[in-house]
Amino acid sequence: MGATPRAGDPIVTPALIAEHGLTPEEYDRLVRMLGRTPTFTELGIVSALWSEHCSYKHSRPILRTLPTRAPWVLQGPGENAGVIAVGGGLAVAFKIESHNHPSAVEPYQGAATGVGGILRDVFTMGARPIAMLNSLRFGSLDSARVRYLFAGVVRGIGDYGNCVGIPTVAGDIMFDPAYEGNPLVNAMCVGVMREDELITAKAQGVGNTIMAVGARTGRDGIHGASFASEDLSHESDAKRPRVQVGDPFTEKLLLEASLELIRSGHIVAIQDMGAAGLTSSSAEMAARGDVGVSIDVSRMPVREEGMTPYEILLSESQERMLVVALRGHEAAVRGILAKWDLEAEVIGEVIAEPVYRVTEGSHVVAEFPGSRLVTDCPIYTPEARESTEVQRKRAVDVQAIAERPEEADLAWTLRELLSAPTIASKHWVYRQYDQSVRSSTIVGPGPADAAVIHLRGTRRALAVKTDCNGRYVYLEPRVGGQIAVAEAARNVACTGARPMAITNCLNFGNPKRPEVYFSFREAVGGMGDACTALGTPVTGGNVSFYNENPMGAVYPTPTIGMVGLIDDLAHVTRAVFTTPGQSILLLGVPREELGASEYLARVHGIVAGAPPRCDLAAERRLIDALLDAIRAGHVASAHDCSEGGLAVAIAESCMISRDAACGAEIDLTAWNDVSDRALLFGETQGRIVVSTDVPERVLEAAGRHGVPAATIGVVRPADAGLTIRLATRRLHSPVSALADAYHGAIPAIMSRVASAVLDDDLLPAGN
Amino acid sequence: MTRFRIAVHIVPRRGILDPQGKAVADALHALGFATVKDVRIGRHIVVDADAASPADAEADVRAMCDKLLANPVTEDYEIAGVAPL
Amino acid sequence: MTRFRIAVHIVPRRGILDPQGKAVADALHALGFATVKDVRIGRHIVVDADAASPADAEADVRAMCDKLLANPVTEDYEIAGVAPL
Amino acid sequence: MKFGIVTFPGSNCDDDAYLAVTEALGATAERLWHKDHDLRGADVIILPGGFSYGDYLRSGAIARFSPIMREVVEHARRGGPVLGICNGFQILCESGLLPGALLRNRQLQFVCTTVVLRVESRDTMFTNQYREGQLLRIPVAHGDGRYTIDDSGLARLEDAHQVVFRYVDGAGNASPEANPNGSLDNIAGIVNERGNVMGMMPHPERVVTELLGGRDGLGVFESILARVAA
Ligand SMILES: Nc1ncnc2c1ncn2[C@@H]1O[C@H](COP(=O)(O)OP(=O)(O)O)[C@@H](O)[C@H]1O
Ligand SMILES: [Mg+2]
Repeated sequence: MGATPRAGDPIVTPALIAEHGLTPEEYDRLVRMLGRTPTFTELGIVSALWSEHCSYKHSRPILRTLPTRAPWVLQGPGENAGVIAVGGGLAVAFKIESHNHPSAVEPYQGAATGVGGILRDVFTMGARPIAMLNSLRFGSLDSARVRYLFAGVVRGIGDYGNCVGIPTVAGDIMFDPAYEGNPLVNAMCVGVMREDELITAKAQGVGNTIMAVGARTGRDGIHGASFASEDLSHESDAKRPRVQVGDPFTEKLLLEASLELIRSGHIVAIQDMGAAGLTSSSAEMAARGDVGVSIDVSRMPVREEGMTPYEILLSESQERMLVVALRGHEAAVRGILAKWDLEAEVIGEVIAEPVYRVTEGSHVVAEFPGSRLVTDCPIYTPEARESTEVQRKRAVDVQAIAERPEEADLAWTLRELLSAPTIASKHWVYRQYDQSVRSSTIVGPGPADAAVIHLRGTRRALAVKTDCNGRYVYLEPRVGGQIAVAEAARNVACTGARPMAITNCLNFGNPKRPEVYFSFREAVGGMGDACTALGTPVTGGNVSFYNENPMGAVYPTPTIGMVGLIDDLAHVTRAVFTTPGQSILLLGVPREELGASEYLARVHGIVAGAPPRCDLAAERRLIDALLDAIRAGHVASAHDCSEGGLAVAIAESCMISRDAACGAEIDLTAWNDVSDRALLFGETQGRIVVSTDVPERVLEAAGRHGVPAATIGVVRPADAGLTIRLATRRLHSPVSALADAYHGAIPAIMSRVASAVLDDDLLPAGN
Repeated sequence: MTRFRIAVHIVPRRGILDPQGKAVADALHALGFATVKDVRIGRHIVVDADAASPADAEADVRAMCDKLLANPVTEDYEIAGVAPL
Repeated sequence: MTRFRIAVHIVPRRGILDPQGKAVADALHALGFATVKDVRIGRHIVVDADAASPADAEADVRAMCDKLLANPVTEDYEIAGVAPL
Repeated sequence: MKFGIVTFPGSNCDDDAYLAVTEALGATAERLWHKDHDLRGADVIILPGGFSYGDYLRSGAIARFSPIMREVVEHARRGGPVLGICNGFQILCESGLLPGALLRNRQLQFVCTTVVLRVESRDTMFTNQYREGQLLRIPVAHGDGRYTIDDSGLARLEDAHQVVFRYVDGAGNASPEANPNGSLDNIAGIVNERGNVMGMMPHPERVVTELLGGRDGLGVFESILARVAA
């Protein structure tokens, strides 16, 4: 019984084992599980399934601590995507995923296939994708290589989503030298379905048929999962053929065919062949259903001749699905796929015997007992220790940092911040994304703190946004993790939505380094604190370790993807001032918090100090108060304070919409106990700038919830400019100068990039 | 210095998916061109440039391919011709 | 029947703006390739097809070009090579 | 009277067109499949936006050979109305129902933004509900939208008043800055000589309710309804 070696396959040697990324202990574990030496095919399978990417071996115990339940959660972590109920029998599936490593090597295809993968995760749940988001981190745009990566990633995201026909509506982007060489590319997809259309990826029913559906399998991307589980080094360059090419056209057909298939009743389960391809999809489906499976790789439709079982099992060719069809319904499945000009082939069946078996014709090339292949993978809890360098940086007294001479003109500093690529308008990015296809985008990227998507046929809408300030997480991981969630929640609340649930993408360095593991543990803890406090459970996510190179690790970046629900279309609120004469209010209070700010990074080139405090109970009260006021119809605009602080938030509300700009007259003299620059540019949390016709009603709502609030000024026509009065100084700027700084910064930088203007199939790899 | 016209072919690397070629092959079949077995689509780039000799011209264009014209991750290139103008 | 590999160049017709060619020329200049005078970018299509003779193979591919591969409003094509496989 | 909306492999604005016609306009519509051989009694054909066949090779080049296109061409020859939006416009040019071609945007990037269109001619079955010179705010979303035609072709279009929409700035001027893709003479939409086939790059079907940012696109569908039902 059991698998026997296949003629022509390499012999399993210690060197081969090491090449597959297995430690000697892990190899011993494998031999014990099998009771014999593994075949080459088995080694490949285990190497993929026990890779960090598939097994979560360094993260699982920590992830278990996250809150995942709420009455509206229909599907928590563990499936292809999380699902929540949004009322009226409708459900929303959503998930975020990273494609950092592939994008570092080949930005266009890396980002495009990232979008493709996350789309499949959502439609395999039975949901029709209705919106895409993306969260990106790059090094400084001063570097030509970074501009090349940025341009390629944006184009790749756009081309894929545009072609499939899903609007890309929101996201967030930050630039910091910490991401140099290790860009982060996280893509999120949101889909909608009726609750009864929910389907999972659980193999069921002995005798049912396993079918491969969609594109043919080629030699591309073999070992992508283990690739994502290593540091980027010079050797990674030699691994380039692992990069896969996306085909959004086939994806669109696969999307339609899959939804038709799911609704047809001919199948019991469906799963994307994503990382580690056929191997992980089949093994995970079997483990979830607690059944055995038998797969014959010689029946797999392939693109190239002479592919070995090893290659077929580990290929990461895109746009493929694994389906469990009801026995006897195979022809019906084929018929649906054929309608969409796609193939479906029978490759195996669900069996009673508790084994995971792979054959090539009649030759067994791999066989594992039960679901132990998935459940028996090793779990590690590495040592955790905070970096002393971080402790030192956090302790820096940032108030002691002297002002630069130019700062005598506060408007100079404000413009400097508005033109910082992290803060500046991302219009250059999202004009390359189709934002309005599907005719459901009520608010696209730009004019509000989150995007708002209509749930067709209802009075409801979703608000969605991604967020994470990695600088905060770097300097104080627990607080940074809390803030990431709190900010995302504030952002959806500013559009009139109740924050419902999150998905998350944990981008970290090498977990075997104590300081990385420490930041991971703490940041996830902080994220959990905030999710509990704000009532937004975690429904899924993704872990991406090894985002580092010999120069160092990225900032720990636990990106949050938040979904909020707007009960009535009348509540949809934007961030822009619209009507001169309206009052401007600040909910929340400024504090002396300059640490970890964009101000320090941009104006002084310093990353230091403690990040702002995060009072989660206060955040919850703030959101409640704001939603009360919005639902009562009292709020004309709402915009939260994030990077760049209060002054940037006010300036943005004046001119995010360039063709409908306003001015403002602001008086902050009441806060004379806070230093000028902390008052203007400090990033104290829990603050929202609101414009309203009825300030007393908004103050009342704030008071009811115990939220400090004050009237700070009035909206003026654009030609009045922006004026902010402080105790002893005054900031004044024409609005057009602020708008030029904010809207012009990224286009000016990117117009210098040759690669930014090249055709999509013409992307150069040079610098 | 002489002016040369150098033609370069940039083609998807073998083994890498060529969705465009596949779509065109399918379309040709649908149009009745049943004898078509495979289609691969790449770029045809014509560079006019000054150089001291054909060999120099070719070397220059190779450098351009390495730096910009071809994507080494997914594409191969070949110099298809060098001719004085 | 023999299998042939036929290469076709599809090029933007002279007089039609080729922003891609221009962008690449600019990028090459920016990279220091000062000798570059002009760049034109078209498609390089390789068709593998069965035919009784090289002449037949070429005639088939011309028909494909007329019907699908080239847009007569904006593009010209030329058969760059026919070789048995 | 009935609209017929064609779905090609890769169409992705077919639902939007269907909803615009049925919900916003309140008319009847039928979905048509690219492999179909008849128009199911549709009086007006809409070729929607999207990426038919992935826009591989050239936008619209492969879709024009779909079985349904034979019927669409016949319908157009009989004087039946055909509206091509975005990818639909590209298909109409590739199939020869409209003159010219749509090439890669001049700036070589996909562009999604709301543009201002000037109605150049209200004397068509697609624009009779607008005012001459009216300015419309309608989104574009395309990578290949640069309209091109040779000089004599352009002269013929102008002489016969076949240019229906131009990209203009807020003041109504057809400036280079207002041109999102480098189209010749800021051309955003044209009709054929006979006036029954129109192609336009912007997406009128995306702006048919206030919720989605205005109703400026509805006039295209209302115009067809007014003409065909009359
Ligand atoms: N990568 C992106 N894709 C699409 N939209 C983006 C992207 N990055 C930023 N945006 C949009 O730009 C606007 C400003 O984003 P951001 O600066 O992150 O706002 P905030 O500071 O309020 O979180 C938002 O509407 C956001 O959705
Ligand atoms: Mg915000």
